Order: sequence, then structure tokens, then C-alpha cells
Amino acid sequence: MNIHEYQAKEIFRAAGIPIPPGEVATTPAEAEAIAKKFGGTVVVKAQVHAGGRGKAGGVKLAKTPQEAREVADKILKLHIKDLPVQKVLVTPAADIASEAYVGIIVDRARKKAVFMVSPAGGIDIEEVAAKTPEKIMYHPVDARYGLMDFEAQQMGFFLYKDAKQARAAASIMKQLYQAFVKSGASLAEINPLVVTPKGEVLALDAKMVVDDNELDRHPEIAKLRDESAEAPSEVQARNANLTFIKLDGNVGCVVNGAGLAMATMDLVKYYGGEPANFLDIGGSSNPEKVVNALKIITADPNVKAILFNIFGGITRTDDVANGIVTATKQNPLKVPIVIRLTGTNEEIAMKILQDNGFSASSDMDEAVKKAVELATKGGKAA
Amino acid sequence: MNIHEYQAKEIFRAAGIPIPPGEVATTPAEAEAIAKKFGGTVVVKAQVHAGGRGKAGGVKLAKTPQEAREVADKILKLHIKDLPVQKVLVTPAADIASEAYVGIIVDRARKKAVFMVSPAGGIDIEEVAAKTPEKIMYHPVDARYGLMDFEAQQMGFFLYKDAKQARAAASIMKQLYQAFVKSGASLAEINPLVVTPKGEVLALDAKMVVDDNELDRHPEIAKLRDESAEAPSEVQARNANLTFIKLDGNVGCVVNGAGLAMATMDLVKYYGGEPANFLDIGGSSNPEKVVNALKIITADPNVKAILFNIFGGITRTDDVANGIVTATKQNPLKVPIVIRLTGTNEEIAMKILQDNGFSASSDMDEAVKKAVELATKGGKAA
Amino acid sequence: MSIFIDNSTTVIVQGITGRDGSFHAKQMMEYGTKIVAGVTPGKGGQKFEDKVPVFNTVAEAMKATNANTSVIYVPPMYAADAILEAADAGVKFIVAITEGVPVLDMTRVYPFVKEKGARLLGPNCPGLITPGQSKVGIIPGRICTPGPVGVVSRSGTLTYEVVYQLTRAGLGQTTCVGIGGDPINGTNVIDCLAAFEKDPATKVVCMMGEIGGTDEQEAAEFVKKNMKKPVVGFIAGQTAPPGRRMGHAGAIISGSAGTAAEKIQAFKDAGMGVAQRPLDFVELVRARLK
Amino acid sequence: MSIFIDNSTTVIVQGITGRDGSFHAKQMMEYGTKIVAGVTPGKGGQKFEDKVPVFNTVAEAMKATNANTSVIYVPPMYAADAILEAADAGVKFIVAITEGVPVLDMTRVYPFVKEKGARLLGPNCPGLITPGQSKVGIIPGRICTPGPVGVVSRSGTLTYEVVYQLTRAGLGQTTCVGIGGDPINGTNVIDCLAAFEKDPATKVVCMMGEIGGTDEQEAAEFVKKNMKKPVVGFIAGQTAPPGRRMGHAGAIISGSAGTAAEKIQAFKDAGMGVAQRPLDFVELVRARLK
Repeated sequence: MNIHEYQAKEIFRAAGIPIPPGEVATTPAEAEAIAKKFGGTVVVKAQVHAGGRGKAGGVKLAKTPQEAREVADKILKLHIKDLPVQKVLVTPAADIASEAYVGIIVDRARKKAVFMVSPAGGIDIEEVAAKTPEKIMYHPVDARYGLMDFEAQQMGFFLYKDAKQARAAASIMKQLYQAFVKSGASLAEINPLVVTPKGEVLALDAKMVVDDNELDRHPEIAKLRDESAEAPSEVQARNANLTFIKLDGNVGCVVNGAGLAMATMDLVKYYGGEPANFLDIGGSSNPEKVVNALKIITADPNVKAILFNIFGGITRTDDVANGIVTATKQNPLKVPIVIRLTGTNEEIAMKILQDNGFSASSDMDEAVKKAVELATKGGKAA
Repeated sequence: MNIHEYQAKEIFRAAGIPIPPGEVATTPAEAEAIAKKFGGTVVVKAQVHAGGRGKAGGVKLAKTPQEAREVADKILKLHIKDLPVQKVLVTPAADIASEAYVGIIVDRARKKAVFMVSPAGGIDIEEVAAKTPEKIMYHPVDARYGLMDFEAQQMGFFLYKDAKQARAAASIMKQLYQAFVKSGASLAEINPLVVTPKGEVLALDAKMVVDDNELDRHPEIAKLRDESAEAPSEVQARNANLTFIKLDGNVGCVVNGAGLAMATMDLVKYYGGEPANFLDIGGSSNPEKVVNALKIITADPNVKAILFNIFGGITRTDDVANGIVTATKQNPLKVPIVIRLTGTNEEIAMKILQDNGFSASSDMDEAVKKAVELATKGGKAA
Repeated sequence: MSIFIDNSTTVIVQGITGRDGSFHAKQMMEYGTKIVAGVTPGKGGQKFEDKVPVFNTVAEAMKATNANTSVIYVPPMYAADAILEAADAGVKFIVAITEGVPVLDMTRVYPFVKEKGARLLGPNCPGLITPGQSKVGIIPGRICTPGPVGVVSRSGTLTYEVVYQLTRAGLGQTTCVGIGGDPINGTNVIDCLAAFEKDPATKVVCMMGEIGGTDEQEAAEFVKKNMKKPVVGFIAGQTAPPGRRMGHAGAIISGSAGTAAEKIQAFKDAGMGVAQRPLDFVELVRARLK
Repeated sequence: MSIFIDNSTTVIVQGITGRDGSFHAKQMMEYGTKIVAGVTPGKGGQKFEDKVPVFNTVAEAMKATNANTSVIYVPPMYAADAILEAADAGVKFIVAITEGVPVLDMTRVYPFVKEKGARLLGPNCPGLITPGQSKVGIIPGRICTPGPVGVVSRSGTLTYEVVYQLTRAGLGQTTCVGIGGDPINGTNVIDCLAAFEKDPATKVVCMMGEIGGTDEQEAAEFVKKNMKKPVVGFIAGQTAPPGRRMGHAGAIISGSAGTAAEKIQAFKDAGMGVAQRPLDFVELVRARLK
């Protein structure tokens, strides 16, 4: 789960990390009022779940409250990577002597949380990794010991020669690790971590991604979710316990299991089509889930044919068949549907479908081929 | 460092452990008022740094506020193991269906904190260990992982067959471990942990000993120290950075290093004497320390002779000699003193002592023999 | 012959009285798996299906049965603790089916299991099956049949699809292993490849990978250096866009790393057969069995 | 010959610019110990006594010198971290002099050092000396002389006392080791006994124990089972009352456990010589050297 910069900053602040003040505005007038309160130059930053805000025009300096109002107005009208900007964060502009990068991610190869720190901050860390890899220090953390003081200090000295600054950075890294673990995060990032001309070390930006699997354990984090900042179809899918990713093609896919769902998309492409989505109805399906899945898929005007690919294991194929029948009775389909079912209760499922005027195949390739054909040339299956 | 039951209960409560309410009284009238407030039968418990309070008459039931006043009066006049009772804790008496024991200590052999739990609670755990060892479960905790849920649960099921009670106990053990680690304790104990007739699991007593070495890290714990509840000579020694234990003999010992101090006491005994104390002036001595050491030792009327045994390493023997000279000028000695010095700056030390009318030996056995003789037969060395 | 499990495998089911646990315990028993004990705290003393004794803790279950394997069907927030408990009690092979285990939990579980000298499969995996002998987990028994093909996969239903095609084509399996789709898991592809290489009954190995991470690249390297047996590979997610998590927590392309194209190239560089579709496994395997 | 250190020992001093660290670094250098680097965070780039390079971290010091030993003189609240840092940087022998290290810190430090394959001596110990070759710690060099006696002790000044008596009597030492008086320490008596048993130059071993714990009982058991060389033992604290901590955090008699009487009995049962006073070591050792 993504959270906004201003939310991540609150969490980091609570962990003790020094962060300049800031307030959120949803209108240009609010932005003006906040800028007035802070006085001096402010930064107005789009709060949106997408990278590259700066390049997209989502981060602007404003020297006066009036200017803050104007840039807020512009930013609040932006869409960044298809997501509308609905909030901006207004903070006093800081004087900066140097910019560094500090981040933690979970690394699958090392099976550990790993710190990445670099004295080359303020830019995309992947760019640093590609161009000047010697400027990044990777430091895996053994969860059994947590981040030890000497480790934080080693990273501090990698960033700064000055001992006071190195110690301040070490302390921030300890706090960041605490916040990371306590929040059940899979990513936590400060970019840039700056040194001011007076020698203070401050976090000017904050990013955190929380492991969805931790949300039950952290209700206070779960309620930070901002559904208005997410794609509506994905919100709808999540609330129906489905995993859904919208894509650009015209073959809507309903599959059980992530691996098979990807393989199905790939097979659509193999036979010359383009998948309209990734959709996994999960292991223990019920008819309700199928109904919701069809609602989400048929809401996409690009979809020209629907393909079901269900391999019954835990999933009972008769549940899926019943779901299809119910859903199409409620909302008759306007595009053709191709159904492939095999596995648990296959015979019952086939009978249910036939009784309701659907045909179904037990062969994946055959079904995919047909769906692609229908989506491309038009026509009606079922 | 020992803390009182009521202080340990506050720490345990803050960790989430269910503990009935209680308030501290320093006078019988206060005890009466508290008993009135709670209503019903109360328990009045001496708050004193000594085991065996019950046997010493320091724990009493009182059915009425008037009775609470009376028993508080008696308890506040007690001395338990030489320590005066200055506070009592008044708590509502709980109905008890069963009593168990839960404790954590640091175990040197396993190099770990170890849980000891027993369904035979309410009595001294050493008695249980001696008579029915099968009723104790020992569970070492790996500090790298902390107390894992399944471990707490295993101990819970060792105490209770009822799953609800076992889970409640497991949760208390997790909380106790948290409190133990967070406070830098070397011992934490609940005895008894009770089940009420309604099936609630409650901690009725609380004990905690904090590692002196952790106090710098935990100022909030350090300020719980109740010097009025400790032996005055030991308080004085600690404030002077000396390690002092009062014993019953008549040869006062001043030694550098714990091992040598014990060996010196043993040698006093070997030559037919009895040591009056253990006193270690530590590694980096200065004259001030010696002055304080002499003050503490000469305050004991039993002391008939004073023995210095100093092996200079980090300790400079001239510092010690200067300390002896200064101290005896300030407060002329009423008992004979025998000095053994060797090691760092031995020649300078010997000269200082001779110039001030003291003699000194470099032989430990010789010095000890002489001190014993003087203490036993009377007379004057130096 | 087979890998990891066979007819000497004795199994404790953790969470045996739960919805999923009881269903699959029955399925496993029907398949012939030797389920010797169940664990559900608070249900100690009961019997599951009038046969299998239930204990409060894995330690008690181990004391009574000395099983060599356990399988975990407990809810995600408790799954890490269940794995720790099994490893602590001396279980040597632990199969964690549970989906949705927090990844930070696994950063603590993984070293613990290793210190205890146990093997963990999963979490978020379908388990494994040695057709005709034992199944531990949720792979449907009827789609498998004994034979010379080893199967290892990061996915559940995709494994079924491939195994189903193999079985229909008369190509039986030694063992089918689903290692799971999470970023941190106990057993990786290489562990399985090494085991198949050692297993005399396995003549060819099928490997179904997916986008994200570098497991498949490392596996290809391993195949090149350490395996004499032929391996056929497949990567799911060739059409997946970067930066979006495709269901599995691990199935995400980060920057230019973890794409299907680079993985398929690694397979080719290792001289492996590459299946473009699940169906292709049949012909590729058949050719390598001749 | 000797144990743990000799003239090939190269040493990093952690806390070299502190009060204790600088004093003892000089003492060690004067004795001939090869001090190759110092560490004080923030003082990296300086030279200690115009000779020894100072680094910000042990990792940097190790990169520059590849020392095999480090000695720690940092304040108690930072000592555990200093040990962890040394072990992490690959130092194989770590001597922690610092007194007052919280015991719960040691419950984390001990397994870490073990995982890294390093040996820790201390904390709260005087270190060790191989007379004429190297001293690491604070044992006064001039009370020692080379010879055939191995010395191991839980105490500082008591060790000096015994070594002083031995030296005065012409009985030199291979190595004198102070393991420290804390409840949890890195090297115990048995580790030292085993090393002395293997060291061809050591002909007889002196062991000074104290009340508390069961280290000496286990050591006696070890002597009985595993040692051919004669061992003479002493226990300090025969007159200590139970339940009171005699200075050393470890020197406390709990219940009936850890008394001097039971330890002395264990020595006798193991056929060891027993010194009633420090002075007795001289005759007991002399008799065993003949």
C-alpha cells in the first residue's frame, strides 16, 4: 500500500527524524494561507502515488503566498501517470548545502531488509545505480539483531566526512529502520536527506510503501489509505478481494492463481491478442467473486471479449459456473465470453453452463485462441 | 538495584499485565483511608528490599479499614532482615482459585535470559526446585529473536490446561519479557500469578531487580531507587563509587579488585580472624576514594583493626598512600591499621607512608596475619 | 524415487481443525499421506476424523510422533510463528501453505529455520506431491501420475496446468514442487534442481518461473554448471508491465530487472529448452526423454 | 609457545584516544605489543603517538591492517556495540576490558561473536599477556616472566598477586589470561584449559576461580576427563555470605549453588592441587614441575 509523502513524514517525525514542518492543502486558497503562515519561500508538492512528480511539474517553489496559490492551482489540476492530484503539501523551502539518499527495501536475494545510502541524493537512485554505482553503499540488516549502532555509523561516515553529521545521519538511519519495522513497510526512503549551511541534517522528502500483508496488524497505518488517489477499478477489485491490474488490450481475463493468470495473458499475446487486464480471483472462490470480477471487467469499454480460465483445485469450478450465470442474468453481457474450466467439480460446472446456454472448453489453448479471434474480428461465442 | 513491589507493579501494568489496583501508605492513617476507598478485605504488604516478608509478618489481611490501620501500624514498626519497613502497599484482597509462579532471570551457564514457570506458585521457587523439580519448566530466551509467541504458549499450557487461561498467561509472559528487557532487569518475577474463580489470570505480586549497569540508560528506572530502604553504609559506599558489603567480623578490609578483596577476606579467616566487610575501591582509585572508604569502615564499631591490601596495576599505590595520610589527618584512627602495598609507584607510596609515620609491607600474608593479631589481641600497628 | 517426500514421510498438520486445514488434511489422508498428528492450541486431546491425535503444541506432537514433516494452514498473522514452532520442535521439513505472510516476518523466520537445520517450503505455496506415494499441501492428486519428470514452479494453478498436460500426454512425475510466489521463501528453484539432479528416478526437469527477482537467472546458471539432466523452462508474465505487482508479492518487475525476456535469455544461454506456452512442455519433455 | 597471543599478534585498539585507551595503548606499545591501528569515530585520519593510524570504524582499520586482534576500552554503554563491530569486521580475537557492560547486551553479543567465528575474551577482564612477546589489556608487564606455567583467572588483581608470587619464586609463565568476572563472558575457564593442554610449552596450569556459577565445577570435570597436565586451583570468596554480590556481577552465591566449598570439592574430586591461599600456588606448582 502506498501512502502519501505527508503521511510518511508524520510517521518519520514520530520516530524522531528531523523534518521541517509542512501542511496539506486541497485548494489554492488553503495553499496560500499556509504559505502566509510559514512566511518566506515555500515548496508546493503534489501528493500523489506516482514517481517522477518533479518532471511532471508536480513540485514548485513559490516566493510569495500569492505565488503559492497560483502554483497550487496548477498542480491541483494535474494528472500524474493517470492519477489526479487532489492534495498538495506546502513546506518552507530549506537552504541546502548537500543532498544525500537513504532508503530501505526488502531484498529477495539476500532475504533481508537492505539499506541503500548514497551521497548523491536528490535524484532517482536507479539513475545513480546505473551511472555511478560506487556512490551507493548497500547494507543488509540482520533482522535478528536489528540495525546495530556501528552499522548505522558506518553508513553515516559513508555519507559525511564530518563526524557530527555522520552521527546525525546514523541516528536518522536507526530511526528510519524503527519506523520501517514498526509500520510493516516494504520500502522507506528519504530523498533528499540534506545538510543545511548551518550543518543540520534534515529529511526533506519521505516515502513509504507498506506491505499489504501487514495491514491487519497495523490498523493505524491501514486507515491512511487514500482511495481517491488510486485507480477506481483497482479499489473496487481490492474491496471484492480480487487482484486486478488494468492493461491496454481488449481481451478481459478472469483466472484463478497469479501464475496461471500471467500465463493466460501471455497466451493471449501468443495468439495475436492483447490482454485487457490481470485478474486473479484467488484460491477459495465463491460465486460472488465471479460476479464482482465480471462487473469490473465489463466496465472497461476497451474489452471486446471475455476469457475465463479456471483450473479447479481449491477453487470449485461449479462455483465459478454459478457466478457466471448469476452475473450475466443481472447484467446481460454486451461482448462475447469464452469459458475454459477444468478440475474440481468440472462435470457439474459444465452441466450448469450448458443448462444456461453457455458452452465451455477444458482446453486452455483452444479457449484463448477463440477469445482472441472474437475480440479481434467481433462476433459472439457462448 | 532492587525496586519495591509497588514500583515493579507500575512497570508491569504499563506493559499491559493485569494487576489489581493498589496504593502506598507511609502511615497507619493513610492505610486506613486507602482500605476505606477500596472497600472489603484488603492486603497490607511491607515494601522492603528483603525476601520472606510473609514469614516475617510483613503481609497481613485486614477485613475493615480499622483493621487495616492496626496491621499497617504493626508492619510499619517491623525490621525485616535489618531493614526498616517505611511503606506498605494496600490492595483489595483477590479471590484465588490457583497460584502459579512466573519468573525471568539471566542465566550465566546458558548465557541467556531464562524463564522459570511453575504451576506451584505462592511459595518460594527455590523450595519448589528442591522438592518438586518436575513442577518447574525452564525456558531460555534467545535474545536475537525475543520471546516467540509459541514459546509463551508452551509455557502457558504448562501452567494451565484451559486454553483461555493458557493464552492469557502466554500474553502476560510476553509482556513480562518486554518489561524485563525494556527496564534492563536481571530478574523479574510474578509470584503468585493467580486464576480467580471467574477464570481471570492476574498478577498479585511483582518483583524486579535492575542491572546496575543499565541505570545510565534508564534514568526513569534509576530514580526509583529508595535509599531509605537500603543499608546506610552501602548507600554511602555506592555514592563514593565503592563496592561495599557489611559483614560481622572485626577486621576492616580495603582492597582493590573484587577477586583480591575476596581472597583477602578468606586469608583473614585463614589466619583465625573474621572480616568486617567486603570493600573494593575499584580500578582507577584516587585519594578521595580512600578517604571515603576509611570513613565507612571506621563507622562500624565492630572494627578493631584495618587492613589495606593494594596491588597496584591501574591503581597507583601512591594515590592510596596519599589517601591514607589525608584521611587519618582529618579523622585520627582509633584502631590500628596495617598496610600492604605493591605494584605501580610502590617506592613513592612507601616513602609517603614512612614520612607520615606509617609502616607498610609488600607481603600479603604477613600483613593479614598482623591485622588479625591486632584485631584479636588489641594493640597498635602503624 | 523422488525428492523431499515419499512413502516414509510422516506429517503433522498445523491448524488441522481450521477450515482449510481440515479440508486438506482429509484430502491428504485420502491420497495416502501418513498424517500422524494435528496441532491446534486449545484442542489438545481431541481426535481428527476419529483417527489423528490433536495436540496443543508442535513440541507435544513431536514428542508423541517424531514426525519428519509438518504442513501449515494457519492464518497469515500466525504463520511465521507456526514455522518457528515447527523448526524449534525439531521438524526437519516444513511446508507452509498460508498466503499473505508479512515479508518482514520471513526475514526473522528464514535464519531461524536455517539455524535449526530444517528445510522450509513456502510460504504461499501449493506444497508438493510425489505421485502414488505422498502429497503434502494442496496439489490435486488426480492430475498427477508417477513417472520420470521432475516439476518445480513458483506458482500453484500454473503448476497444475503443466502437470495436467504432462499427465494427459502420458508423461508421469517423480515429484512436483511448488516453491511459492513470495519474495522470501524457504526453498528456491536451485534447491529443487539440485535435489532432482541427485534423484536417480528423475530424467528431465520442468521449471515454471515468473517475472520478478533473479531466481531463474541463478537457476539457469546452476543448470549450466551443475546439471547433467535436461531442464525445460517457462516464464509467466511476458506481457506484464513494469512496476505493477502481478498478484504474487514477488512477481514485480523493478526497473529493468526481473523481466521475462532476460530470464528466457538466461535459459537459452544455459542450453535449456524453453516452453513458450504451457502446452509446449509436452513435446520438449518427450524429446528429452528419448 | 603460548596461547591466544604471541609475537605475531597484531592489535587494533578500540577507543585509542580515550583516557584508558590511550594510557594502555602506550603501555602495550612499550611492552612490545604490535599495535597496528586505533579506532575512534570522528578521529579518523589522526595518528596516535605519531605512529599508529586512527580510523573512524573498525571496518576501515581492518581494511588497512588486517589485524588479528582488537582490544576494547570504550565506555560501558558502547562496549557491546564495539564488540559487535569488531566481530563484524572480521577480527578473530577480541579482548574487551570495559567494566560495567549490561548483561542483557551480552546475551545479544555472545551469539553474534559465535556466528562470526571470533573469540571474545571478557568483558570486564584484565586481558592477557604472553611474557616477553605480547600483552593485550592491562596486566602489568613487569610482574610476569616467561616460563612453563599457564595462568587463568576470573579476577584482575588476584591474578597479579599469584603471578607476582610465581615470578618472585622463579616460576615463569607461558600465558596469563584473565577471563573476567561478569556473568556472561566470551571465553570461559575450560576454553583456556583446553588451549593450555594443547600448548607444548605449558607444563602446569594455575586456575583462580571465585564463588558464583558453576564454571569451576565444569572446569574440574574437564580437567578430570581431558587433561594430562597438572592443574592447581584456588577459589576466592570462601567467607562470602550467600545472596550478596561480591563486586563482580558474577560473584554471587544463589541458594546453595556456587559456594566455594562445592567448588573446592570439585577440584579435589578431579585430582587437582588446591591452594588455600595465593601463596600456596608456589609450592604446589613447584612440586608439579619436578
